[in-house]
Amino acid sequence: MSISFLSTQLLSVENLSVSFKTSRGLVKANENISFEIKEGEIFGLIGETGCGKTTLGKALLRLLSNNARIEGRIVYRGKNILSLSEKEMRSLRGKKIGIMLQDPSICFNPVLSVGSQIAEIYRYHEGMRKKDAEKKASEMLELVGIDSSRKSEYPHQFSGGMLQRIMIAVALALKPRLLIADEPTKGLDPDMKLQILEIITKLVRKENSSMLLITHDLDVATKLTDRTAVMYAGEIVEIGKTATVISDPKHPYTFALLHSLPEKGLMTVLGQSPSLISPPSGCRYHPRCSNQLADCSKIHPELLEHVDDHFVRCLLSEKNSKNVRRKGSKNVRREAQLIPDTPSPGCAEVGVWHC
Amino acid sequence: MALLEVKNLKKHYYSGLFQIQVNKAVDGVSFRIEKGKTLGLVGKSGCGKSTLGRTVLRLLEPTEGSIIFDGQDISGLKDHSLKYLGTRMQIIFQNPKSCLNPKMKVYDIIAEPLRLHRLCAKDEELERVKELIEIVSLNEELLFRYPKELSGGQLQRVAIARVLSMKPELIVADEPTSMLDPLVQAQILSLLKGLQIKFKISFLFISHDIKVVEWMSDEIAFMEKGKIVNFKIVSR
Amino acid sequence: MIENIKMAEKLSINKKRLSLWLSLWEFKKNKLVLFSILFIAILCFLALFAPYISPNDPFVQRLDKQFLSPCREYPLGTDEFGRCIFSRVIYGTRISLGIGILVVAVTSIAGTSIGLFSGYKGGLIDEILMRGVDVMLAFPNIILALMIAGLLGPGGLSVVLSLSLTQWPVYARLVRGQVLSLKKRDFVEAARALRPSNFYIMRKHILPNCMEPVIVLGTLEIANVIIFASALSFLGLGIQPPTPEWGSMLKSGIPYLRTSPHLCFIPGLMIMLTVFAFNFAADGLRASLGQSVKQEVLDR
Amino acid sequence: MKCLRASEIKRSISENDRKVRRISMWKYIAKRLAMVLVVISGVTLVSFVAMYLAPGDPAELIALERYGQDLDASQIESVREAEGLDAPVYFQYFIWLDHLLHLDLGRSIITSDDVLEEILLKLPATIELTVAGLLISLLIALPIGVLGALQKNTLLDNCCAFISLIGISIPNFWLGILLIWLFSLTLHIFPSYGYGSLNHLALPALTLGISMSSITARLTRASLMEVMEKEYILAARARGFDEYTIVLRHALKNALLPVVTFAGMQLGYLLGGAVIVETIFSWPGIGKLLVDSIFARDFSMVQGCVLFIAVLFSLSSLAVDILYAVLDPRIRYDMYD
Amino acid sequence: IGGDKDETAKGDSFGENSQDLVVGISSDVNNWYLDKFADGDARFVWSQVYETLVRLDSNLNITPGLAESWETPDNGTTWLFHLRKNVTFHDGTPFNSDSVVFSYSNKSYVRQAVLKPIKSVEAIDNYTVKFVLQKPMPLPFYLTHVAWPIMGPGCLDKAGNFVKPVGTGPFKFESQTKDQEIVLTRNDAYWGNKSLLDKVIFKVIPDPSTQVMAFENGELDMIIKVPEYDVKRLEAKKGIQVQRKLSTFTDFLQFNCDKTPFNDTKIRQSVAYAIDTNTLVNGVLNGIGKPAGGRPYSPNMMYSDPDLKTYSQDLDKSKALLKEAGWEDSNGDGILEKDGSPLNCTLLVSKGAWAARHTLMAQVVQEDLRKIGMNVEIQVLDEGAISKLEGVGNFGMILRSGYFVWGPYPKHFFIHHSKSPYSHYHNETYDQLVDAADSTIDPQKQKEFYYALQAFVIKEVPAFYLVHEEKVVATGPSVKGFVITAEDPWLDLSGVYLERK
Ligand SMILES: Nc1ncnc2c1ncn2[C@@H]1O[C@H](COP(=O)(O)OP(=O)(O)OP(=O)(O)O)[C@@H](O)[C@H]1O
Ligand SMILES: Nc1ncnc2c1ncn2[C@@H]1O[C@H](COP(=O)(O)OP(=O)(O)OP(=O)(O)O)[C@@H](O)[C@H]1O
Ligand SMILES: [Mg+2]
Ligand SMILES: [Mg+2]
Repeated sequence: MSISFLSTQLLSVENLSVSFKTSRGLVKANENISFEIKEGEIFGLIGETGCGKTTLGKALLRLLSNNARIEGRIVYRGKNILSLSEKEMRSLRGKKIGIMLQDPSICFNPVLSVGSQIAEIYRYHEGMRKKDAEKKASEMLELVGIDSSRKSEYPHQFSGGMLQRIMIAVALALKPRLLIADEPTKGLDPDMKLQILEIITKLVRKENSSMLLITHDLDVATKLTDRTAVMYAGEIVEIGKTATVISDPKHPYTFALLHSLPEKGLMTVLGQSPSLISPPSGCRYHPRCSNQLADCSKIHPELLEHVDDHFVRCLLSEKNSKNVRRKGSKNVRREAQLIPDTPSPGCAEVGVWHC
Repeated sequence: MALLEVKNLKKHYYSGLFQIQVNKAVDGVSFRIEKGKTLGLVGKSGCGKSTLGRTVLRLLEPTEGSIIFDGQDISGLKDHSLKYLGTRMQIIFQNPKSCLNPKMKVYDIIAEPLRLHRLCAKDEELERVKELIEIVSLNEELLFRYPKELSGGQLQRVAIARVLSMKPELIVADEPTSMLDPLVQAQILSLLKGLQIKFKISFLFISHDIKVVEWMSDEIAFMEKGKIVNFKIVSR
Repeated sequence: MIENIKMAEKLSINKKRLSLWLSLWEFKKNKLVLFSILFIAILCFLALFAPYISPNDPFVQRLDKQFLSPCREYPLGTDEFGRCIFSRVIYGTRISLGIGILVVAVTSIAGTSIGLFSGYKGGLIDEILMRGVDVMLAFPNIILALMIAGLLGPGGLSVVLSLSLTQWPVYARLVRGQVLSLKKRDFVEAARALRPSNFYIMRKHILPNCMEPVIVLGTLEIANVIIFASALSFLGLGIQPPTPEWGSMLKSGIPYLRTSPHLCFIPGLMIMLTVFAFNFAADGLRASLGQSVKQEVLDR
Repeated sequence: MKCLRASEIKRSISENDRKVRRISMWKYIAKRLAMVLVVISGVTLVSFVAMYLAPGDPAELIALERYGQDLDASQIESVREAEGLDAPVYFQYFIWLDHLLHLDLGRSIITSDDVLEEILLKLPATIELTVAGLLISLLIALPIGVLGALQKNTLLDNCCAFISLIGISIPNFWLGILLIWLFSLTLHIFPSYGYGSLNHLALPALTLGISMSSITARLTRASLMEVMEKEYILAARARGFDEYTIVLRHALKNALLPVVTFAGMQLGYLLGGAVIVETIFSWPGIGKLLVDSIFARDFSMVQGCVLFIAVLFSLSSLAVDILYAVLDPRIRYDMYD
Repeated sequence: IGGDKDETAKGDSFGENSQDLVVGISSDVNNWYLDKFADGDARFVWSQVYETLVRLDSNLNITPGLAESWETPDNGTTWLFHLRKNVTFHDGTPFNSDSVVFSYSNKSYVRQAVLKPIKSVEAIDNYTVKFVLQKPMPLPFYLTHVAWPIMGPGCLDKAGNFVKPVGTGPFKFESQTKDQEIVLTRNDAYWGNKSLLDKVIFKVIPDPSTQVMAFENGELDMIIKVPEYDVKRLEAKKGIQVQRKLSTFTDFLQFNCDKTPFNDTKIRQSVAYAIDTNTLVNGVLNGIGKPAGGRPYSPNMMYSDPDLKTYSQDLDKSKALLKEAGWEDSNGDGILEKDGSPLNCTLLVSKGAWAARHTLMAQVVQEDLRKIGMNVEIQVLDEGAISKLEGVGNFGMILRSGYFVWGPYPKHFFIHHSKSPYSHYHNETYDQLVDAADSTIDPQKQKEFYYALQAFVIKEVPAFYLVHEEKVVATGPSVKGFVITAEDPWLDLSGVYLERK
């Protein structure tokens, strides 16, 4: 897929940290996350179970449970989402940013028909009359390949794949600028997986919207995304153009992840994913890393630019690489230049990022 | 001679008020597994893979057909005469979270077969368990934890250790890695492979991921709607 | 168990975990639950040492000292026969707790066994037993107990019998439900692959996993049984006067409600507090065992 | 293109699905009905056995009733023969069942009134009481429960939870007496006994309603809280709806479903509670009839009352189950499997 | 609120100055016909609707009722009653000797159970009836009982089934709601003084304390059996009138003289010495009633011996008697034993509201007997259940009041007769005395017999008599002109009227 439309940035996340207060301690689900999504871009987020992907996705819309604490900034078109009022937030959710939550079978209200759950969105947000809203809902269903005659059926009457598609219809009902899709293909058989992804990308590309695709399926990430971030234990360890990250992973974890597949030789990495309550000191991956240095257990590496637009959080690559740039510092600089609410397609900064 | 030979095995589920609705979950399946070899079993969800696995182990009563294990037809044996099979054929499940008794500590889980079948003296038990936990490369520290305090990969290792304690000849592995992350999957798969070589265990390896099966097996059976439609020898 | 701990020590593992006691220990976070457990402990203490604690003989009548208000000699005053209400209330603890614990012990053991057996066996036996349970539960809570107590005639034994006969199905149903879902779990299948006896599986793998709700239900049932028993006594079908039972004390106080309401208030308050303590304890247990209140309500 | 084809295949599958659902709905109802019939026949058996085990020779009792005080053995024997009381037990049971099917519950041993007639005479009072109790309990419970769930873990919620736990712990006989003491003896607002006007209904219905409301409130709270934790509420929030819409449209209906089921069970509580409340307030209903008959050792009346109440209860739970099946689209038909 | 209250009690149709009296009773009228004994509080209602041939005045003297006069030509075997003329039943049919014959026909309960010695009842002419008996008997006393009054033949339909109550009394039956209320209206054709009331409404409230509450709340105008413990308080209340009068009833402990331990006279005597009837009355009964100390007859009863030597509490004597009888506390638990079995017994008490005080008295008795080492278990049962246990002799003691009491006439001793199924007491001397007393009508001789019987009862104690009951009626502020009568079954409402504010 081409990256030709990429231009202005739509959303940028700056030093985002999320922690959950639990009885066992503070779960630091996200720490110091920084990345940005540009208009029309499909951004992938990969990582193993429990590394904080869903948390990040929900944090973008402030949908986390009460025990969560969010720090940092999430800037959507110049507005910091974290400082918006509830009311402003509501006008953002669904309308500007849509989200597909992880498990479609529990994300629909079981006692309302799917049609009415879609129509409801139009009635609530656009004040449509019942009839119009329902017509609109039927259209949406058809768009995702579900026969509109089934709109009066209830969620439990649909299979997982169909629900996933209905979820797409819901999330895209108001044509949001950004779609957050949390593991849209989990638990589906390969056929269905393809269908779903096809529909999503088609619709997203058609509207020239952006998408944050959360997945742990490397295949999917490879095929669909423009840029990818790899997460490990609450941190982003590598971020860059998908093609580069996949073909030339700089972080040992990314490398292991890519080579753990049977067809790639089933490389094994020892050890468990670390606890988020008390993560390992230094580099979080160091206990499992095969080529660790002496400093790895002491120094916590920063996310540094390795080559163009390819950031890695690893001491090894820090050493090997010459033109190292810190990601955080850049953000600070750009923040001052942002003009609120005005999308600026020709912003010079972007050029720096994506030439 | 093959360790396990299955001939025309059928397993039908009957349901409904008068038990007349039939679900032919396994409908005439034949295959054989040599000692120390792996037969992979792939197929879509609901095609009867798990049912086949369990029937082979005689955890389910076969409707028809014969299961010849080490030269003896076990398809018609009564429950009590199956007892000797307890140590010889075993099963590993898909979901590591549900296959261990949440009320037992890891130590007891692993030691249970030893005690039940009196496989070792009481005072050797601890040694044996430690040995086993080392084989699956887990820390001894985990022995006195409850399953809910372990991660999925660790749990699956515990399950494997438990099964190994009996030194089985045949293990039915029912999608042992489908719930796990790629990294952990790789760990478990290579562990299984290593064990197979070390202990000469035969596997019936069930999965719906053809790539995984290809990596694991010597031969692959493709299943569709209760029947095996194709065999494929894996060349390496 | 001890063996294990020893081994754990050998392995230099400090973390010893005793699941239930540990979760009981978590109560200390919740002061009210702690308080209710303290209250139950006090009640048990009162029941055990009633003769030493009570200032007066609960049976001795002083017809010249009727309806006294609380005073030094009679901390809670006297009743219509000049008996010491405080002493009677303390002795009443024995009866209420005794009946509660006895009935719950009997019914929980019987009900659990039946539920376990029925759920594990399945088939026709299960069907028959469960229809029996349905039939028992088709009688609204106290009605069948009333009928049985009526047939047996008043008295302590008939209270215990009638409540035991009517309360076991609750456990049976609860346990059976648990067993049915446990039976499908992989670890039971895994245990079956070891080919032990059915009894072994039931004892070792199924029973321990359905104990938690049974313990919660049991605590709750103590509360229920205490209410039912005192209701039977209140209606005149349970413990008979002059035995100091709270329900019957309450009943015999009604005629004096206008002039000496404490005759009614005190035993009623005792019932309420006791029942409250058990309900609260059950709540705490449930919370620390991670069950939902909804389940409890539906279990009742 | 590809996805459309696949969806067509899926569609035909789900057509089938729908049919299955419709059939299984009826199947479910039929199954429940059959079950209730089984339960009811079990109930009759229990009642019969209880009566059979009751002390006293039924033949003698009937003879006493027929011939008066001075009986001789031959009179008793003739009654025994005429009434079939010399037949084997199971035979007697079938005779009795036959009578039951003809709505003949026999006659009172003491007053020789027709048992069913007597019960039907008392039924309106009991219904009046229980319906009023149910209404009061819902009126108290729903707001408290909803408030508690929405203000989760605030002081207000804790207070509500505490009060409703106390409410569960109050024995209703004590509550009744407290209410009499307060409203009747001290404040002189409501009469303490009797039947007829709304004023008379007030205290008994309050007693029943208050003691019932705590459980309902707890259930409502727990249920709504559980629903509010559900992913679909989060999903609704993600669609940008406000809390008001979310609670009213998305949460409440789900939360109230178990409350509805419970309403069926509540009838059991209400009927059980009615026994005590009716006794305290001299309310001329079935509960009081039952207690009076127990004391009069009028076992045929006791049997009649208990049987009637149990059957009423079974039928009402059937009705509730069916209602539930209609209300909840995802009803689990295998609920009793 | 006050106005509201009145309305709730009396319904909306009641005007300011209505003459509708609301009376609380504790049990409903379950039958209105002579075929069964109208037990419980039915007698209060019956006495408004039905009348007897002979009546008692408020001091228990025999006075004419529907019979103007009577005579016995042969010392008690034949009795002639001359009936009152110009009396009509409520349905308009005239009262005459046929209706008397109708009422005492063979089918009626009274003929079968109580008036067995009656050979025949004949109408001599329209207003004269002749009763022929098997043995001499003071028949007029028997006929005072309101449970066997004169009923009009209109009670029955042609097939002989009961339709409605038809009597001659001052009130007519209007309606009945089962277990709730009975409404009577004034009989304007009454032969005597017509009532000043329009209606009498009997409200059925089984529980005595509920009755008192209702009365105090103004829901009732009159309660007939005020519980002893409420009397003082009601007396002190403004506007409320409480009238008390010694009745003919005596509460007693009836022993089962057939079974251990009470088959031993010494045990019965020791019980008599153990119980303090004075404290019983002054303690739990609030001073209502007279301590009997074993005296079987209430002082206002005929032939009651004023000089009878009664018991007073003497625990030493009581214990000595027990010791003599061989009961001793051998294991130190406070309960006596003999031959290894402890001194246990049951005490049956009626649950009925008829005598709420009995449950209280029973507990005092129980406690008194505990002091001498006797373990008493109280069983509160319905009257019917008690009768059954009594019949088969499955009891130790029964606490009850007034059996076979007809006004002042001392028929009561019959219950210890060996033919009767009550005390299970067998003593030939006693039987002979009772029979003899029952078949004389010579007052002097009767007196001798009854005096002897009283002394006998004191000595042998087939039952221990506790308290002579006092009848207590409370009337509300608006009730005027009510005068209490001694005879219990009668509720005399003549002269009563209401003045509502
Ligand atoms: N509400 C919460 N309270 C406490 N901890 C939480 C909460 N939500 C998530 N966590 C914890 O935060 C960590 C990250 O969870 P998250 O759901 O974001 O992982 P994930 O990467 O989406 O995993 P998966 O691939 O399984 O969906 C986990 O360790 C989880 O236990
Ligand atoms: N206990 C049972 N009773 C009735 N039918 C059953 C039972 N267990 C399984 N089946 C049915 O048998 C068929 C085969 O099920 P099975 O679990 O063997 O499939 P599977 O290939 O293992 O699927 P998956 O990949 O989802 O595990 C299915 O249609 C299933 O519904
Ligand atoms: Mg996730
Ligand atoms: Mg399977």
